[in-house]
Amino acid sequence: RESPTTTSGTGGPAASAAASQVAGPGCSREAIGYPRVDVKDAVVGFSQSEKEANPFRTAETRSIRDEAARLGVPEDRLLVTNAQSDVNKQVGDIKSLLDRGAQLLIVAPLNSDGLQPALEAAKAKKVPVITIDRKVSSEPCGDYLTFIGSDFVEQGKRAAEAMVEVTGGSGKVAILLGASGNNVTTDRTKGFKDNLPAGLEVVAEQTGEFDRSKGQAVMEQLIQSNPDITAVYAENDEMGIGAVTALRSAGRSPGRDVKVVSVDGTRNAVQLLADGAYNAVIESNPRFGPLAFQALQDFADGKGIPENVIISDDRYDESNAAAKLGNAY
Amino acid sequence: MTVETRVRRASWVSVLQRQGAAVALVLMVVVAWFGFPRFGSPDNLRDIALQSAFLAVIALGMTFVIITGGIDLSVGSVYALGGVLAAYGSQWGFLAALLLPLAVCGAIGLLNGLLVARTGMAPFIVTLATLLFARGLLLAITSEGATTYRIADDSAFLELGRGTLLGFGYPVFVALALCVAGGVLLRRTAFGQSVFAVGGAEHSALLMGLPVARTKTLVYVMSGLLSGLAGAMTAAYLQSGVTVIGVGLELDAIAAVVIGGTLLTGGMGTVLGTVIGVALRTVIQNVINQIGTLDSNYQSVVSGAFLLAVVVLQRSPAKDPDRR
Amino acid sequence: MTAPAPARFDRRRTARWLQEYGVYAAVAALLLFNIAFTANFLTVGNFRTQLVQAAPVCIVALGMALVIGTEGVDLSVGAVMALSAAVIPLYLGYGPLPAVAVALVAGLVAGAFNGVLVAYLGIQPIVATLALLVGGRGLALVIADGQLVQVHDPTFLWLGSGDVLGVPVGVLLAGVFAVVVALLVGRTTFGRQIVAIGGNRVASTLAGLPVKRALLGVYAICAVLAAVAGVLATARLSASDPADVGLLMELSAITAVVVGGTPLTGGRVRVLGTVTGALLMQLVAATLIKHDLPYSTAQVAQAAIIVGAVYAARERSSR
Amino acid sequence: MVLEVVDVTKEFTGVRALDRVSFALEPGEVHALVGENGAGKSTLIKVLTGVHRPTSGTVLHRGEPVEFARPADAQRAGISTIHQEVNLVPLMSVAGNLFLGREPRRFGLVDRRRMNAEAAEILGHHGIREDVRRPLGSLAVGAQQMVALARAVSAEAGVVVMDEPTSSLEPREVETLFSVVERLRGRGVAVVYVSHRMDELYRICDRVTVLRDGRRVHTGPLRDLPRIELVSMMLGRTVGDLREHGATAFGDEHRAATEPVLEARDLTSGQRLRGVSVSVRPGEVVGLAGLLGSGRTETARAIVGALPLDSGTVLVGGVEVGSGVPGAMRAGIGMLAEDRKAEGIIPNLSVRENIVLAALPRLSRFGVVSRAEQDRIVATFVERLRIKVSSPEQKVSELSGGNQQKVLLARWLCTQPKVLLLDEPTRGIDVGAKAEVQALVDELARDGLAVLLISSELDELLDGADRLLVLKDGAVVDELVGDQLTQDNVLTAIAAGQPAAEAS
Ligand SMILES: Nc1ncnc2c1ncn2[C@@H]1O[C@H](COP(=O)(O)OP(=O)(O)OP(=O)(O)O)[C@@H](O)[C@H]1O
Ligand SMILES: Nc1ncnc2c1ncn2[C@@H]1O[C@H](COP(=O)(O)OP(=O)(O)OP(=O)(O)O)[C@@H](O)[C@H]1O
Ligand SMILES: [Mg+2]
Ligand SMILES: [Mg+2]
Repeated sequence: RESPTTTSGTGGPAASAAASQVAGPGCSREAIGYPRVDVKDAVVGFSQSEKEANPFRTAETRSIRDEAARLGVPEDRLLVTNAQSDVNKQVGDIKSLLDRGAQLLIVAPLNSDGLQPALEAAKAKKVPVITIDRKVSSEPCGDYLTFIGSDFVEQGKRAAEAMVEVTGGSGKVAILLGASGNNVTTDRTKGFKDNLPAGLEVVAEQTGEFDRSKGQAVMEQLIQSNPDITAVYAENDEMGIGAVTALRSAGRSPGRDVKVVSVDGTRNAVQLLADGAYNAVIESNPRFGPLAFQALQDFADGKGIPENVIISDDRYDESNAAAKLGNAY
Repeated sequence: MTVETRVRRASWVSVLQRQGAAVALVLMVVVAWFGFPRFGSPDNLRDIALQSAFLAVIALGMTFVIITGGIDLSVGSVYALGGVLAAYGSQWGFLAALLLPLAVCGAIGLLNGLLVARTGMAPFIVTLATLLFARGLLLAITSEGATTYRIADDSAFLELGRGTLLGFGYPVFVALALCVAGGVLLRRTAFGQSVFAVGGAEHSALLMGLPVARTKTLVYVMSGLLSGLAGAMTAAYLQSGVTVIGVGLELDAIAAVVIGGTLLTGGMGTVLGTVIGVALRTVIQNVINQIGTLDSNYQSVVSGAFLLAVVVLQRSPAKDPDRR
Repeated sequence: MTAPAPARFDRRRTARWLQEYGVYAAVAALLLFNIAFTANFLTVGNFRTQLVQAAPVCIVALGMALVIGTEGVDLSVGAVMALSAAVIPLYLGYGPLPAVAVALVAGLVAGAFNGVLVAYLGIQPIVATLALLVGGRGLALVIADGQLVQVHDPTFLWLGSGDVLGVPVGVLLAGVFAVVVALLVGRTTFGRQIVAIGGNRVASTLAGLPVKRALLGVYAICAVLAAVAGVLATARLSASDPADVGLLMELSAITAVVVGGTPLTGGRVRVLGTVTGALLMQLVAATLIKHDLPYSTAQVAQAAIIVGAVYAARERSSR
Repeated sequence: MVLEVVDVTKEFTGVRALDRVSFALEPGEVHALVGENGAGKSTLIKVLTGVHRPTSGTVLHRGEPVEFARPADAQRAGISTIHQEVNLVPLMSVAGNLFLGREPRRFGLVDRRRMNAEAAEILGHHGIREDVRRPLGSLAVGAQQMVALARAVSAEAGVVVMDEPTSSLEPREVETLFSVVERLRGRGVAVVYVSHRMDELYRICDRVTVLRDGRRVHTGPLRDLPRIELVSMMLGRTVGDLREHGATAFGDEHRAATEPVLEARDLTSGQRLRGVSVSVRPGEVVGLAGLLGSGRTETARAIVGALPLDSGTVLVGGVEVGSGVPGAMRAGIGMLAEDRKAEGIIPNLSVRENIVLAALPRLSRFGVVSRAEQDRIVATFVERLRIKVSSPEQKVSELSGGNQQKVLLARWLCTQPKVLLLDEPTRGIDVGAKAEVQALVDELARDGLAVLLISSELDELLDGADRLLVLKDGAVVDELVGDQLTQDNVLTAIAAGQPAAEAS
């Protein structure tokens, strides 16, 4: 009965997809017997997963801080930790947030699995936990309150659709994968490949580890060995930008002879899109602050909270890039 | 060269040098205790102990390896692999969950040991290769990291990571027991003596008829086993075989061992020092969290500065070959 | 002489030959394999790509080889690359030359820091440089405010994408540095002193060699070379990315050096071997990508190749 | 025969160190193994003890052919060895070294208390009264050698092999060693004894085997063999050639200048040097005598700037020398270090590079070294010191101990020093080479070099030095000149033992 489950399997966002936006009555405070804690008077803990060294994480943390400030949570009552990409440290971080008196928790999990002990510690103290950006494979409305974030499989699917639009449905695609062992990588790959029409053939799948220079290096290799590549799907913007640089130095013109589609919505990528060197960017929205605090307040007010709150992701393409540049993070 | 200069230093300086890590640990704890009200809370202390336990088990193996003059860079990958294998094995019950990782990780340790001891290749490079190898193996059995094996809620194996005694998690006791056993092994057995001898003067040890190759092989096997065990306990604690853990862990382990006063060139070191080194690292991390407002980028700067401060503080004249 | 002697002698000769020329043979074998089995391998563009990608590792590995020759190791090279990348955008406003100069000075300072720790405070190299590995990248991120910064200065970008007589700038620089380092090691007092210090530090001290100064110099050179690699990587990426530039570079560089036949125990520096080692690792990576092998297989293959190459090139003890 | 080798050949790459050597050892005999440096003595011993595997030939143990795959095998067969270089673990305690591999146990665990007590007792028998918990490396070389001896004989062995055991021992310890050898003989243990010191051989050995260039040239009883004949067999020269020389190769007194070139005043460093003053004039050989640990080496190290001083000055030609070894070198001081392996040779470098190492800055323009210049100098010294090498590019670690010593001497001579400090320059050197080195020292002094000579062999000091300083406990206790240079005077001075300054 202890069968392995893939993170993209039943527990993952794939199952819940966009439809779960409003799933039944939801999880309410009375149902699980948690105390009422008003956001404004609470000590709020935020556990960030990795260094704020990329635009997504920077925007994510800023969004939480900004919203807290807007709601009037004093600076010293918002506790922030950073797990520096270490799952064990994140477990410790969350426990230490609880020790320091956090009454509400917002967690950006480093990984879908592995936070179980921390979530249980929160549960024992009746502290509601909202996970953002990445869904954990634990019990919603038990181990944690709700998940707010994007649906990565959906993002992959939308990228595939964008790819069909910009290529006309035929060509040879190279995929720049994210870091191995990361469920974002898995989901964005699955969503993309499952929705690719037969005319678009995947000729290479290599990891660029979500890193611009690795993406560039891999693309340089691929364009040499597969000169007939007509499109690139990068699982984040950074690798996409790296690919653009690689294509340019190989004498190709990205955006025209080789189409580039990626996921994220960073300013640099959207700028390239506006400049015509890029073809589409599927947004992965990092602005969780308002939704997260809203959910916590709703919970305090006794409302039912849905199991998944799917944040709406925008899409940038040639037509709207210039106009929406200000939106990109 | 060793004793010569040491004799000449004022005694408190030499205490500071030899016990640098312990002094730093005490200082840290005292400052944190009074500086941060939550630091001394039982919950926090238990967390610190638990957080230290996993690293302590790995660093214990690393201590033996380093005393023989070697190094084991593969521990981080092997640790992750051990966790995945334990979670995978847990579907066949407790024993499988424990033995599968131990067998595979022990085999990787054996591979390290044989390559180092029998071919004379540098440990740094051998274990660098097995670092890649173990990571590759891990990815291969998890379909490139896409599959995460979870341990069922009712599995007895979970207890190993999550059970508590007097509020402290089982891993703490496992780590303590292993460290005591390791200390005895190192100090009070013939094997331990040959570990020191191999690291202090390998050629002499050979001429004295010690089983040099076997000693070397065994320490790598130990390191592999302990890393695998730490991985298994972590899997039990996290309730799943997380694929992304253990990256860069080898450096943490090495730093802890060295901070604990073990000579990287071999021949000298203690298990107690390693335990102190591990505790110091966890406490520092905990304090950084307590401060709370530190930008995540500053955190590594602070860690680096601490590391530096401790090694400079306890810089033993034995390590300066020019001071004769 | 007894009967089996000739056979034994032959094997010993093969072993010697492998030790001396193993890396070169491995590179040749891999080239042949690719020519036979990899599509579009024999093109100018492809070779160019391989050389361009190998150049930063090669430059760092040259410095690393010197450090390893003194029986040391420098784990901080990746962090130094990040530091050098981080300062570039801050000074690019004054022009590309000052920006590059400041980046190199940053490397020099980092190297001097390592050198003082190792030479004057007697801290073991691996720990001394570990401190900078842990803290240095954080510092770089603090300097850069944690952000990737796009670089637009065309003169600066020329370093990453330009050519001199058809040779990419980075490749040219790597070549020049290789020659300079080879001359340094083989022909200068400083070079011979480095090797002597690595061979027997006590004896070198007693022979009146300026041991501390030489060590300081070696770590400084290594860090400056790492800074050069950081500049090149930044120019090639057209962005300063302190979070990722040079990540795990220390391991790549050490691997290149050791695969190239320089023993980690010091006392010997093989410059051409180091360059070839860097090329070998580059070719391995390229081959694995070009054949679209999954990451797991790629890692295992790399592990096997490292072990194989070092096994062939190891020093045998005669008994 | 307890141990026998038949027709053993051992080749290293390019060198045939042993060429069909046969050698047999009877129970209860002390068998001398002699030969020039590089004759193959150590190699033969290493074949006997499982360190090297012979290229061809067989080793027989109690009549049975054996193959020792590693030293442990030989030890298990009851062969224990004291190797030429001290082979113990410096960072480990003295007691730990003594019992390494056969620690006393209690409940399966090492019984430290018993181990320390027994170690103290055993070492006491050998005249070592140091704290056995100290790291071995903190003992003087001689004491370490005694620990190695104690270790070798405290094992239940049928054969004890000693490769130059006395080279770093003082007379009293040599006596201890001899009594140990006597006891072994009494117990029927066979002893292989390698030494370059003829007196010792004739005192304790029963039979002798002479090796020359890797071949056995003679085996037979020692007592009736005239000394000069033995030497002639070793060197391969006729007896007539050798007659002219005395015990050492030093000539008469030197004519020294009046003004000292080296003046060291009041050198003080902790308890080890307590106000030592030394001066040496150009053309003079000043000897330093004293027991082991009396501070002779420290004096030399202090002069050359390798020992941190609490106080004291060193002047060369009236000018204070710069700091550290480079400073002393610039002033024209060179020191031949005592421990060849640890402090002298750079093992991975060639003979050429080892010779020119210290002189490199002088041989280079703008930091670039001139190869032709190097080759010229190296050729000169290889010839002048008769260094036995297959080529200047041979690795120095492949040379025999004596030849390594000559390489180091060459290293200092090519810096053209004004003052040369020689710490045990003839330790471990064969009779032939020893005479050469001694003659060389003589010649150098004649050419106007100031030489400070440290030696544990009293004969060497008495013959070689023009003036002798006797050290005890880090202080000068007496100064002997001219007719005063006799063995009795030195021993009396050591026995009396008041520092000169206080005595007067
Ligand atoms: N490991 C080695 N590799 C190459 N040559 C070696 C090696 N060991 C010894 N030799 C050579 O073998 C020969 C014999 O050396 P060995 O050490 O046996 O001389 P020895 O008689 O002990 O001299 P000494 O009196 O100086 O100790 C020498 O020419 C030496 O250069
Ligand atoms: N590493 C050391 N630590 C502490 N004391 C030492 C050390 N080495 C030597 N000593 C002490 O210093 C003194 C002099 O040392 P040393 O034995 O080198 O003198 P020496 O007269 O040159 O003897 P020799 O050259 O015959 O070995 C002795 O009292 C000795 O015990
Ligand atoms: Mg010998
Ligand atoms: Mg001495």
